[in-house]
Amino acid sequence: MEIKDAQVRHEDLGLADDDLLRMHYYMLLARRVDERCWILNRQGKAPFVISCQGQEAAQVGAIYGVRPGYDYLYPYYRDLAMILFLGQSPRHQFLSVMGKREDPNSGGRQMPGHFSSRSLNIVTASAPVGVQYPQATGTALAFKVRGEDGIVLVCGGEASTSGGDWHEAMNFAGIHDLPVVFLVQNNAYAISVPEKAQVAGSIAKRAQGYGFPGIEVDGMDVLAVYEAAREAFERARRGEGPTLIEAKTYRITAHSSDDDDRRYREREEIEAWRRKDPIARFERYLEELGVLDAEGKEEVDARIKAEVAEDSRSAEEAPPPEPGDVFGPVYAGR
Amino acid sequence: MEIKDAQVRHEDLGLADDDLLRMHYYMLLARRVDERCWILNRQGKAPFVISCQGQEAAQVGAIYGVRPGYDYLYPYYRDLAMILFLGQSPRHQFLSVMGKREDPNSGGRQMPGHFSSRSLNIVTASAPVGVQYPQATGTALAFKVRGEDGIVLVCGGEASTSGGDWHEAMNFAGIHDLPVVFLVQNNAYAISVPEKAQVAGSIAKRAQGYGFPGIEVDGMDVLAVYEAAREAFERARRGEGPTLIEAKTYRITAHSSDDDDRRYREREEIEAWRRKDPIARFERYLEELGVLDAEGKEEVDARIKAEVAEDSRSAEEAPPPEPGDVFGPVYAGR
Amino acid sequence: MATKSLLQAIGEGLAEEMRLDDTVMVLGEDVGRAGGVFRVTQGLQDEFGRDRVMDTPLAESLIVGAAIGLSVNGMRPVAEIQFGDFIPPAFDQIVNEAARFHYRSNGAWTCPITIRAPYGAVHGGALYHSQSIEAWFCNTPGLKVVAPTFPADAKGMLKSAIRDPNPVLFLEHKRTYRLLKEEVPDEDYEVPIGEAKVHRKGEDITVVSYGFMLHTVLEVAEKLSEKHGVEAEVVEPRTLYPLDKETILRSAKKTGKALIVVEANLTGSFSGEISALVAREAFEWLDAPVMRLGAPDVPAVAFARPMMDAFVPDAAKVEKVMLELARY
Amino acid sequence: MATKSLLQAIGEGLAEEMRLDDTVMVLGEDVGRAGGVFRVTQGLQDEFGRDRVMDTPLAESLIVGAAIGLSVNGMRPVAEIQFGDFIPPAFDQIVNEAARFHYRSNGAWTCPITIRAPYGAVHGGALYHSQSIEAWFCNTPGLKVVAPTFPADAKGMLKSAIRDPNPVLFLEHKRTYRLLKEEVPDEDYEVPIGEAKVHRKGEDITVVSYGFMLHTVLEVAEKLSEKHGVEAEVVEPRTLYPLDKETILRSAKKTGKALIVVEANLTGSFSGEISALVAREAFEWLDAPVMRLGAPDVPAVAFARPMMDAFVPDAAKVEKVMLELARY
Ligand SMILES: Cc1ncc(C[n+]2csc(CCOP(=O)(O)OP(=O)(O)O)c2C)c(N)n1
Ligand SMILES: Cc1ncc(C[n+]2csc(CCOP(=O)(O)OP(=O)(O)O)c2C)c(N)n1
Ligand SMILES: [Mg+2]
Ligand SMILES: [Mg+2]
Repeated sequence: MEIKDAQVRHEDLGLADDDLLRMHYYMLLARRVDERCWILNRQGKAPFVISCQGQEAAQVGAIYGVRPGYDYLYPYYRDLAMILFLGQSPRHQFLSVMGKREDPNSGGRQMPGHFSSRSLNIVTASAPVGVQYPQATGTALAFKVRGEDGIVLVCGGEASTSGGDWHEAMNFAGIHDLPVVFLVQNNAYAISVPEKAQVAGSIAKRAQGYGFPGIEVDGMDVLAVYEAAREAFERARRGEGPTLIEAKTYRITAHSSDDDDRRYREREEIEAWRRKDPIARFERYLEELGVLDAEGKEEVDARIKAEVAEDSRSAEEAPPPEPGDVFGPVYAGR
Repeated sequence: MEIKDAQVRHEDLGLADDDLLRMHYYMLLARRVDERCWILNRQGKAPFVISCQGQEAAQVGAIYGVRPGYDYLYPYYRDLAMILFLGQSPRHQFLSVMGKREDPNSGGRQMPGHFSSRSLNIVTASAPVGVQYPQATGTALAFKVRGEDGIVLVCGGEASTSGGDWHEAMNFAGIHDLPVVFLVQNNAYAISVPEKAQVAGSIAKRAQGYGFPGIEVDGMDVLAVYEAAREAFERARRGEGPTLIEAKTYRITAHSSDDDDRRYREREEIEAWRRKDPIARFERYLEELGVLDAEGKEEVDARIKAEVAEDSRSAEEAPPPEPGDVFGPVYAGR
Repeated sequence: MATKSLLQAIGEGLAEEMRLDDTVMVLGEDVGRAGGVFRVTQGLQDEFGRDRVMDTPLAESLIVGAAIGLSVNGMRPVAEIQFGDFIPPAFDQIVNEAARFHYRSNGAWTCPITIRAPYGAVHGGALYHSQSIEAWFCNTPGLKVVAPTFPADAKGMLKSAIRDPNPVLFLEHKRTYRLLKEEVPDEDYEVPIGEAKVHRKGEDITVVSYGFMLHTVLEVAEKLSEKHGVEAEVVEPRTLYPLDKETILRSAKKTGKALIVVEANLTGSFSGEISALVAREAFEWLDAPVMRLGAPDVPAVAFARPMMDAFVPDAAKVEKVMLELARY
Repeated sequence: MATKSLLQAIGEGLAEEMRLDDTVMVLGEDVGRAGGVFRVTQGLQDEFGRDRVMDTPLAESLIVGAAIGLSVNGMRPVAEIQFGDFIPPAFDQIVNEAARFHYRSNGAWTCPITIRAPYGAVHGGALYHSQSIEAWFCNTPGLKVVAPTFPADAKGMLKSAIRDPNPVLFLEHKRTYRLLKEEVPDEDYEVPIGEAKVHRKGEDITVVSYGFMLHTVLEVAEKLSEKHGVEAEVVEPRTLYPLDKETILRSAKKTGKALIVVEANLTGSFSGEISALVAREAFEWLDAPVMRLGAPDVPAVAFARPMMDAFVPDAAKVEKVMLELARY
């Protein structure tokens, strides 16, 4: 990211300094919440953690153009930064990783990372990879049928494109010019399986075959992702149909707290990617721009850390579900 | 098909006059067998017919480069011309449409068009559209793992690309450079659903996204299909991986004997396509080439018709299955 | 009140719900201009347009998945699976997704979709246009599975299904589509999900059945009454899941003898659940073992007529077992 | 003879079969360098190479479909589905394809594939890493479904499955992977598919169970013997489909009392079939109703521990029902 270019880009994109700071805030918040989850895991308080680390730029860049509670998000399990941006609090996340009764996603039923919020239009997510794509096209179709300008953002990792659901959804979205944006966060691994054993050709290039644009973007560059996503949303709102965005990024942590990634990847590779950390990179940029200096950075980080510590503490104190909670609600009443 | 060009092509392709006559024979044989099936249907002897009419050039052009009993074919229900070429007789087809015990595909268990022959490497086909594609990649993988030069040809209509199985197979074939050729016979309809409501973008173009060639070819031109398929087979045998061929063709009959296509398409459209009939077109070409004159045409047609009549008669006399046949064979013995 | 076939009753149910509620829409393969391969949706696209009666690509996971997504965003979709045999690609979207939306979100999200699927053996349908698919879906809390047999029930239950905030799998036996006509109310009405129906009162044996087999059972019941004085009580669950246990148990306790007749491959079919229920809850009342009759454990119905006829239990087989039970 | 865990026994079974037969190969997600998420396939890729131990894309229909295609062309693939909960996308390839190859081709084609799938509740697994999936597959003639619980059985049955010319779904309860070790023979041996095993002789009641629940049942059986002098005969089907009816019936007739304990959601689970079998065939011998115990009819196990513990029947619940049956 050359400052000169970036500055022009950032102005071109119509982003004010405040926008940049907001983007930075959510990226950093997500990182700190995520880190805290691993601590809770090591402390034996959170049985399972799955991370967003490394993907914060892709997530914040994309979600920034979404209208909370109007547009719909079909997130995947790493989309913590998006969820925080839309309005869930760190406390919500901690309630979820510790399986508390107040967990807003599922009341302690689902694993962490299976986000849900009816009021924020975050559609309840599950574990089977890829199922969200056909659903997202249906939600987009509803907007189209009613002539509304809502859009749908649907996310997954690169391996979520390997299953049939992704393809069926891409085809359907293309046929009906649906207002849906497919964001594939290609973080180079599916648990242990590297991209080359997962994806033939190129994900981004596949969009052409369905008759709509596919864009490969540097997923470590929040402004680049913002730009691609904003264009895609505008296109969708104009009724011109779907866009596929492949954000090239990297999974910095192991797949999850159950995974030992030393079995399948080199430490050097991770270190090399750590040097491209999207948050540090954006901070350098903000610093050079003069929008956020070292002091400001510390200030915001301190504020975030305090918020995170407080939310974690308060979530820890929250009660677990009752055994009887298991019995419902299985069916909705009429 | 300009004669000059065609002649050059035909020689370039290394096809002798005999090859051309053989191609013509199988196209016409398939047509006549198919027509006979409809008569049996009208006579109440065949409860169900599904046709190859209009697609004979695509089928014969493609299968001509396959080594029977060595390479594998995963056919779809319209691939009668391929099946006849590989070695099933018209009688076999009639046994199948009349649900006779000797039906070589299934012993009267399956609907007609669900081809199978262990000795000819025609893998038992079923009705769920698209399931053949992942299977075909597995069969191709076995060749690759053993270092053999066998190839797999797998077929379907354009709607068979809409389901997830097609995509999963394309991706897997691309990742491992499998010796498999995907032949999509795009005949413009899936029962009543026209191509534009079925396929976004272009089927042929999708192959690029998986990193291997995709070719759109005139499916009414047997030599064009032959050329594309032969190249694809050679590529596969050289270990260079898969090819997708989209043969543009047209379904001349209704979807099946259960379908009334007046509900959803214009008679004029069919008439326009009938004028592009692949057999008549190839015959004009052969005539202009001097390979097959009017007399020769009549002779071969008469021979085919006699064969068809005889096989139909003999199949009619064949016994139906016994009720007890229903009970097995459910499991193979060790 | 006019008489209608099952097929007509379902088609009318759809049309009426679409007239009453703008959010109701139909999607599936060939449901548009062609009006469906069985003509259930005939005329709907003309009346409601292409947006509300939509031909989808040949992709069952997409059909159900899109229906889920539509329901999430204010619509009440009715998805058609052309043949029950082709529902497996949608299995994940049905059992892992639609059925779980409510529970997994702790009640925040609902998934009001209806999935229509014709099932069952027909002549010429062969292995892949004939299967009884209900057992695949009757171990899935969160999903409702209904299988009405008669026209008036089907229309009323379709309305209930569409208005239900939960996903409902609506099974239609193909061989019953045009089998008979009966009076179907003209006014708007619902037949509730979860209630069985006693078709015929009797003191001697209880027979539980649905779909095409129910017709055979009812026919045989009349014959047994005339020929042998055996009075069979015939119970149709109408909803398979969740099951109306009370009605079945009340009858089984009364007669002390129960038989379940299904068209599915017997082993592992839903008949086992019904049998287990009766054997457990009505044990003290039973004068005979709970019996079952179904198709043999072979993949499915064959194309050739002699094999098909040997597969589906016919009146003779049903009569034999009913008599065996009555005489036990 | 060394003692081994279920996980080790299965891993060794795979390695031995691959050594014995060049056509045996393993494919699935993360089975290669990572050795599987449960480490069952650890070391296999090092020994047999990438061609025979292949990481597939995340595509279950492809995994099973490719396995079918491999088997058609001379190979004996063992496909791993990472979690049973993710088998639905492969449902079509399993029930409509693999299971039908032999019958639909009138015996011309066989489909010798093995599909391994870990299933069952574990702490922290939550709704989608916990399901009991067997009911989905036990109404499918042409398929075999096995669910061994103990290490030596598992290894011997895996060998049988791989050598079987039919498709075999091989279920492994995750919670039993490392639960205990037992002696596992060093020499090549098979445990036949289709044979149940009597784990404990007893005269008072018969309990049929498998998977993690079997361990609970065996534990409770000992306790009942000591505390109450109740002797339970415990039968493990090992193969669910086709079921070894004789062994189950022999025991039920002997004790006159039968209970089936499963971890699946009770209604519509395979326990219904076993119950129906006993209620029908052992009726004259029964002194009590055939009882069943399973998980409540709610989607699946929850993440939070209190809910998980309320879901899976625990020793107290099992004991209560076993005693109720014994005292009936
Ligand atoms: C249908 C299905 N199969 C397998 C799994 C197990 N699984 C969970 S995450 C994962 C890898 C996903 O990789 P990717 O889509 O690249 O996302 P990432 O975790 O890298 O962000 C697998 C195999 C699953 N959840 N769903
Ligand atoms: C999975 C599945 N869904 C639906 C069907 C019903 N069906 C049979 S053929 C067909 C249309 C197929 O169209 P296409 O692939 O273009 O082949 P064509 O018949 O045009 O040659 C449909 C919908 C099926 N057989 N399988
Ligand atoms: Mg990834
Ligand atoms: Mg077509």
